[in-house]
Amino acid sequence: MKKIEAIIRKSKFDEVKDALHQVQVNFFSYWDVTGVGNEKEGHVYRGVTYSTSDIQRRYLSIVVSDSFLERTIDTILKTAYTGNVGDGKIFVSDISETYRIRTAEKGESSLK
Amino acid sequence: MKKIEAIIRKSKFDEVKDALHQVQVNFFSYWDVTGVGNEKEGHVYRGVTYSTSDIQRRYLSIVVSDSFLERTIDTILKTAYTGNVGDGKIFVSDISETYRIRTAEKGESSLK
Amino acid sequence: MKKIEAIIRKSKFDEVKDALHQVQVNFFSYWDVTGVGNEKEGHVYRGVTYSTSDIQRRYLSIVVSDSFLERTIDTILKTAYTGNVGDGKIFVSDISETYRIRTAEKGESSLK
Amino acid sequence: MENSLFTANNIWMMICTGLVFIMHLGFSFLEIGLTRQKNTINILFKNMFIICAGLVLYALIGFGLMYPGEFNGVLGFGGLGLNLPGNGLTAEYASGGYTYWTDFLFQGMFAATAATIVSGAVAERVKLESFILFTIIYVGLIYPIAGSWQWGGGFLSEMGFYDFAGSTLVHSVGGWAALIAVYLLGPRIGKFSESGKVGAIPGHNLPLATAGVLILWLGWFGFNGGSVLSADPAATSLVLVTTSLAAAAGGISGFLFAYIRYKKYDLTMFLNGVLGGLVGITAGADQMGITDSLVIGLLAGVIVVLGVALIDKLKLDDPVGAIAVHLICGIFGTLAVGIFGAKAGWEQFVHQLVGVGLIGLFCCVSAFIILFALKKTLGLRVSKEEEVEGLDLHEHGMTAYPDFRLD
Amino acid sequence: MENSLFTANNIWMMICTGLVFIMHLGFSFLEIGLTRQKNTINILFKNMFIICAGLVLYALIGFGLMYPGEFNGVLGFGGLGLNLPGNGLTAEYASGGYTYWTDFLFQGMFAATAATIVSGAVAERVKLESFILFTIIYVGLIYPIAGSWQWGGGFLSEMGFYDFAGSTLVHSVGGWAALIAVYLLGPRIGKFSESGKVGAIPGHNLPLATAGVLILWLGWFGFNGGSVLSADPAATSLVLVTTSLAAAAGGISGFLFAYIRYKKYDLTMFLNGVLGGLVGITAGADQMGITDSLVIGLLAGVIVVLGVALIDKLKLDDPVGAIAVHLICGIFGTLAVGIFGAKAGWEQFVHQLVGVGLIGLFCCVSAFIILFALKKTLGLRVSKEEEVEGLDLHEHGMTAYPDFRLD
Amino acid sequence: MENSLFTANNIWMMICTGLVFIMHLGFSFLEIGLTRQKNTINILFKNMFIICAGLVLYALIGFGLMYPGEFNGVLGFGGLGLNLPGNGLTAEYASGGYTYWTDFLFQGMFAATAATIVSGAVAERVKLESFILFTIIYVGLIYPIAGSWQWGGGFLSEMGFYDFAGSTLVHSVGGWAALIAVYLLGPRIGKFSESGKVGAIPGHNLPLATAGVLILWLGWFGFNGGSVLSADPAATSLVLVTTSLAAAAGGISGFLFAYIRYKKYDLTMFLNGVLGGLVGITAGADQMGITDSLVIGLLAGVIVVLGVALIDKLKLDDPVGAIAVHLICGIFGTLAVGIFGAKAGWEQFVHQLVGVGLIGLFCCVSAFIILFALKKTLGLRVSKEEEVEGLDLHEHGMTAYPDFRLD
Ligand SMILES: Nc1ncnc2c1ncn2[C@@H]1O[C@H](COP(=O)(O)OP(=O)(O)O)[C@@H](O)[C@H]1O
Ligand SMILES: Nc1ncnc2c1ncn2[C@@H]1O[C@H](COP(=O)(O)OP(=O)(O)O)[C@@H](O)[C@H]1O
Ligand SMILES: Nc1ncnc2c1ncn2[C@@H]1O[C@H](COP(=O)(O)OP(=O)(O)O)[C@@H](O)[C@H]1O
Repeated sequence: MKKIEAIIRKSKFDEVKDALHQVQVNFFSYWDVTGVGNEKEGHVYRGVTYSTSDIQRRYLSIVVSDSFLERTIDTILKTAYTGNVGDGKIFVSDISETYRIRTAEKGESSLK
Repeated sequence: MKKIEAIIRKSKFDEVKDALHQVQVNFFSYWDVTGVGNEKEGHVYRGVTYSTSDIQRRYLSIVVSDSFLERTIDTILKTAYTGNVGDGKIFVSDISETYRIRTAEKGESSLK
Repeated sequence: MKKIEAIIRKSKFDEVKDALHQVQVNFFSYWDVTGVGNEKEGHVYRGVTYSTSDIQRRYLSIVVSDSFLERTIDTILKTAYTGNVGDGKIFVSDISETYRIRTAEKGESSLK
Repeated sequence: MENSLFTANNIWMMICTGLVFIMHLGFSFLEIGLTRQKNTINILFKNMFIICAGLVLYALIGFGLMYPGEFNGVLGFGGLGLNLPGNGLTAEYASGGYTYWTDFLFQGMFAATAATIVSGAVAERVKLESFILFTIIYVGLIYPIAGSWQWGGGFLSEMGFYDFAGSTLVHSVGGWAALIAVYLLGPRIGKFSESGKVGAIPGHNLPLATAGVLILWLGWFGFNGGSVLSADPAATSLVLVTTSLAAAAGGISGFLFAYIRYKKYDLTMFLNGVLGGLVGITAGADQMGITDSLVIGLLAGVIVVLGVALIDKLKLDDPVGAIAVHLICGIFGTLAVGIFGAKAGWEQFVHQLVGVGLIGLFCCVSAFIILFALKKTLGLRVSKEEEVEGLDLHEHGMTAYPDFRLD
Repeated sequence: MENSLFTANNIWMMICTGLVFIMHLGFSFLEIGLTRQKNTINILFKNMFIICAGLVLYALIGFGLMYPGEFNGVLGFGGLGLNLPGNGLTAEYASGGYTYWTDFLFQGMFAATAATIVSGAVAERVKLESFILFTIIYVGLIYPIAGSWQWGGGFLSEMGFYDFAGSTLVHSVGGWAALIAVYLLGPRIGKFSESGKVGAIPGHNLPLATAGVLILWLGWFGFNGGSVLSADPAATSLVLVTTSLAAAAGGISGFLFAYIRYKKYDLTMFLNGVLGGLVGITAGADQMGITDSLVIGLLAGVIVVLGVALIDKLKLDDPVGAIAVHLICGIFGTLAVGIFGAKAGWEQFVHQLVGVGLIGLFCCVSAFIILFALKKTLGLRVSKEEEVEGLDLHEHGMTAYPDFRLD
Repeated sequence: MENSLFTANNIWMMICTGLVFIMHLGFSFLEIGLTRQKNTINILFKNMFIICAGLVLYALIGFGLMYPGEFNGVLGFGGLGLNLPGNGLTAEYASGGYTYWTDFLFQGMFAATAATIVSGAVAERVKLESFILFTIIYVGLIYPIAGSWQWGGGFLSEMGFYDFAGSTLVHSVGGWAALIAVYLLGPRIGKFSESGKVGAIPGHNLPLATAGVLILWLGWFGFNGGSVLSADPAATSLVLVTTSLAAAAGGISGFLFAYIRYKKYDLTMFLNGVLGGLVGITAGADQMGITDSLVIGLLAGVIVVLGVALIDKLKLDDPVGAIAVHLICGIFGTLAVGIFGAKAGWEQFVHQLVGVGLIGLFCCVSAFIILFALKKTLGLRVSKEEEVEGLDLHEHGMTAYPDFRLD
């Protein structure tokens, strides 16, 4: 099983979520993070203009069985894309075990 | 060393935390996330009733030495349980190295 | 590639961030979490004094190529340090693949 | 008239002026509370603009347009700026009710309200510059002209139309423009799904929305209480009672009716019910008895719930419910003067109907012309990208709670 | 009386009515600020309900119960609804202080306050329907009957009991019910650990709580200032001064005393101190001199800090400190009339004691009967699951800040 | 004078007192809104302290210092505490404008304002105890002495200086101390980078900051309207109009000028512009015509934007813009009395200049002495660690939104 962590634009979230549902990826968790990267955002506050690379992003954590890996990544790559600096990243890592608390099921079946 | 990520009901958090303390798991971090899953929650807003599967969850990230793995998982499985859809998940993955910043200790001793 | 997760004092964040920039670690994501650990914080509320080990921390998630690992950890160990209980932890784990959404690049090049 | 009575009257009118002023805080809270966080700065900016520009415009031209003195009943102009009449500071000016300055300021505070109503309805997608231009024209010209027909002594008042404090002249004037604007703008992304399902786009701060409603209720003491145009104890105190009872009844029937329909205690419908009751009583606040006010409030509470559902069904997207509250309840309240209370009667009802219709026609046509012209030139709506990312960052380079952190 | 003085008096009373009204915003802010976010909608809903239902009930029966005219001194009824007396709109009605309508509305705003006090104490665990029923009975019947004993000209006023603006008749009436309710409800989960340790359950918005206290202080200008029942310059201005100085002194002694005890500058105790001072001065606001007010405030600030600790020690869980503020300081303020100021004296003190005791007995017994009956039928308390997950989602299907995001 | 006029006047003055009181809520909202969340409790605590201690101190010594009766024009003392004169409650006391009690309370509410201004400027780094001591001395002694020179009938008023409601006597008195304090304290960590670049430290709650400005605007109705010292219809209503138009014009020019400079619609500059307009009109609110007020407002809006930039350039760190708003616009407003309106003229201008200079000298010197002494003893500034972690946790053991959660 794999964990896919995707850091995307907040404004792309709804699209990504809908697209994931299309490919039967119906389970994940997300939260908002601040991303530091290449993109800069212009601000003004009480007469000081400044630009910051600390930009709001949404962080998706999706644990999938190996067979779902590719479609999940493809879907995110496609729908989170704008082509502008700041589209975000996807990180993949291994998960050694998973449990569903409700049933105490282990392994792939706990992800369905 | 292992990282245990548990996504649980917010309402179960206090119980889980107390139970973890019982089994000497005294160190972890947590934050709130939105979970997308099987459970649905009914809402109403300005005359529109809707149900959403975006539900508030609490995300626990616990890094333990291997010998603590089992009891931690057992404890969570037991105390986060209600039996209803939406009890959450536990994910286990490997941690290759850990440091305690205060002492620059490495490895298992940094987790005590 | 490695994922470095650092849980540090909020008050140390600006220093850590600046120092990371010094060593060319310009990309990461962060968010605020509650940490449970050794440190205790004194509070008072409506006449009840209490101390809690639930303390606000900042969580940094930094994915780097292996060659950056050491300097990133060293920098954090140095700048997040105060010597008092509660300085936080660093966890290192493996990342099997990374993508840059904007370019669909894979692997190390997606981290630059 | 004795100086002391003149002084007392003028005090009351100044207090009412202050109360109507603070309604702008109420509207601001209500609007930001019911909308998403990413557009909060934009809404606050619009509201600050409305109150500031509204007052200045009313001083420059609005007051002269609305109270032109002797005129043909349709369009007159008393002159640019504020021209203190010889007796403007004496009891002669307005039967001892207030001075010329008080008169201007009280009316000026009203003027801005009409634009505020629109502001809520177009929130989260309107282009700031276009809204600013619309506000200038609508508050500077349309509102005072409509007002002159009745309160300026124009043809509607000649005819026998009655609108005590502005169910039609303020609330519907704003409400019609809101309707046109919402129609021309189209719904926010996500409000109606492709399959036609109505979505909910919850706001970000219901405590502030609730505070807004309580502040508006207080403000209505001045809005209606000041419309007595003196501190006459019998009239003012009656008006405060009818206003409060209608608000209370509206809230109760609003939440109960929503409970029956949706099986939940919906706070937002409670709030809308209160506002519906307030708008509904406004046209006849001085003509109603206790039972009348309660009935008007109860009906308004139900109407507002149905109205919100209707607007949704028409695929119009009104984030704060301005059309249901201000337009629909405004019409209901105006007609209610012909149905309940001291003026009830068939003839009065017809007058009310004519007034509602003519004002509606004038407002719709002029709002359409202004907004359509803006749509074809500057554009009315922000880009899709800006809408999704939020107007705050794009237009203002600022977010509403930049340093907010969780503990 | 001249019309101009009548008008001025009535203006003052209408303003005071508005100020008492806005206290409901103050209470709402205070209550939600000191409680957890997951119950915010529920508290706002209850507060909106209280003010709306309170006014309607007071119009239907409360006013008639509280001011029955000639009666036996214990229970009378002036009739259903509002019945404008012949002279109700003239200076004759109330020695020129106000009209009948103003009278009703001012008193109606007071009525709702008693229930609001309870609302804070039972927050975060009370069942909405049960609270609604309790409110209806308590505000509709109990409060006006208790009020009639003193302000309606009943036996307490005959005896010589003195309660200027309601330390007992409003604050304690609410406070006693809060005490009974808190006792019957039991503490929130987590407030007292099994080992008996007192836990802290911090609220979610202290800025709004602070705003609430400042708004309440302003509202008290109307609460106490209006209780003069005319705009008499000497009396009203004295009352505003004693009220403000007691509030100020209460805040200072509250925070200092808390600092001594807890070694921290506790904002919540500062706020409670201010409220304690306000409640404490209320019974004798027109009878006190400058020094008296300062002393009453200073004592109230200390009392409130001790009171909060005492309630905790008794294992009673009062999330916002309503019992310490309204009941304990209300009793203290009422007794203070016999100790400080113009009426000080042993005899007066005894009268005060009797008044406090009888009202307390009546309120406790009736609150107990109502609440116990509700407990045995509908149930008073939400399920454990609902309490843990929050009342907002369960009863209202809505959260307080649905779209709140971090920047 | 007839009793009815006396009553009406006194009502107006009491209302104005309430309005000035609620300015403290406005200031609190503004200050916390524009500062970081981690210092919110601290700022609220300071504000609560200021209003409470301000009132008590003013009762104990301030009122006697500020209005000593006959005195040498520089320093007098009317006696400790409040000593009701024989005619204090009659129309004789103040030409029928108000009673002695109203007088005290109205002036007392003003007194606290000066310290509040400082509070904003020193926010996020000042040591609580030091600030408390500073407040006690500055509000207890310096403010009333400066006030006595003009409003107490001292040498400035003899000379012909004019300051209607306190552009200098309140706002600059606060502003000068803010300047000295900011200078002695040094900037917050992060405000100016080592390379000298000016950083932005955004606040945490702009909706509350905006609400604060609207509440302050409302409060200014009392601040300026009450400075007429009676309810004279002509004067009070003019003052409300000039005040509102200057505020509106200030907001508009503020945001437009900021837009030209920074290419963004900066809400914070809109807010500062409104406040600049309000402070600017305050010295001559009763002397200006419509055009004068608009011009003063427009200029103040520009001045405030330039002022904020100037303070930044001087490497002074004023988190809420208090110096630009209260000091710079206060000076401008005072001088404007010699340039615009009924009193315009070279001689008046010189008087204004002298008044500004002397008050400035006195305030700077005394603020410097107090603050420097505090710096050398208790210390003015919190430790670096405390500043970084936030004053709330360290001084108060409490955070502002402890239970805030995201949905
Ligand atoms: N190495 C990394 N570790 C963690 N998060 C990262 C990393 N690199 C980028 N991010 C996240 O991705 C976001 C987008 O990256 P950015 O460099 O701005 O754009 P792009 O990927 O298009 O070059 C950043 O704001 C940050 O949240
Ligand atoms: N594959 C996944 N990756 C990440 N989080 C998940 C995943 N599956 C479930 N979750 C989290 O677990 C929560 C509970 O899951 P849900 O499907 O509602 O209930 P159950 O586990 O009882 O079937 C979800 O809201 C989500 O936060
Ligand atoms: N095993 C762990 N898993 C996850 N987070 C941890 C773990 N141990 C510590 N932390 C985080 O590190 C923070 C600091 O740890 P603490 O024990 O207080 O201090 P120290 O590391 O100096 O002994 C904690 O608040 C918590 O957020």
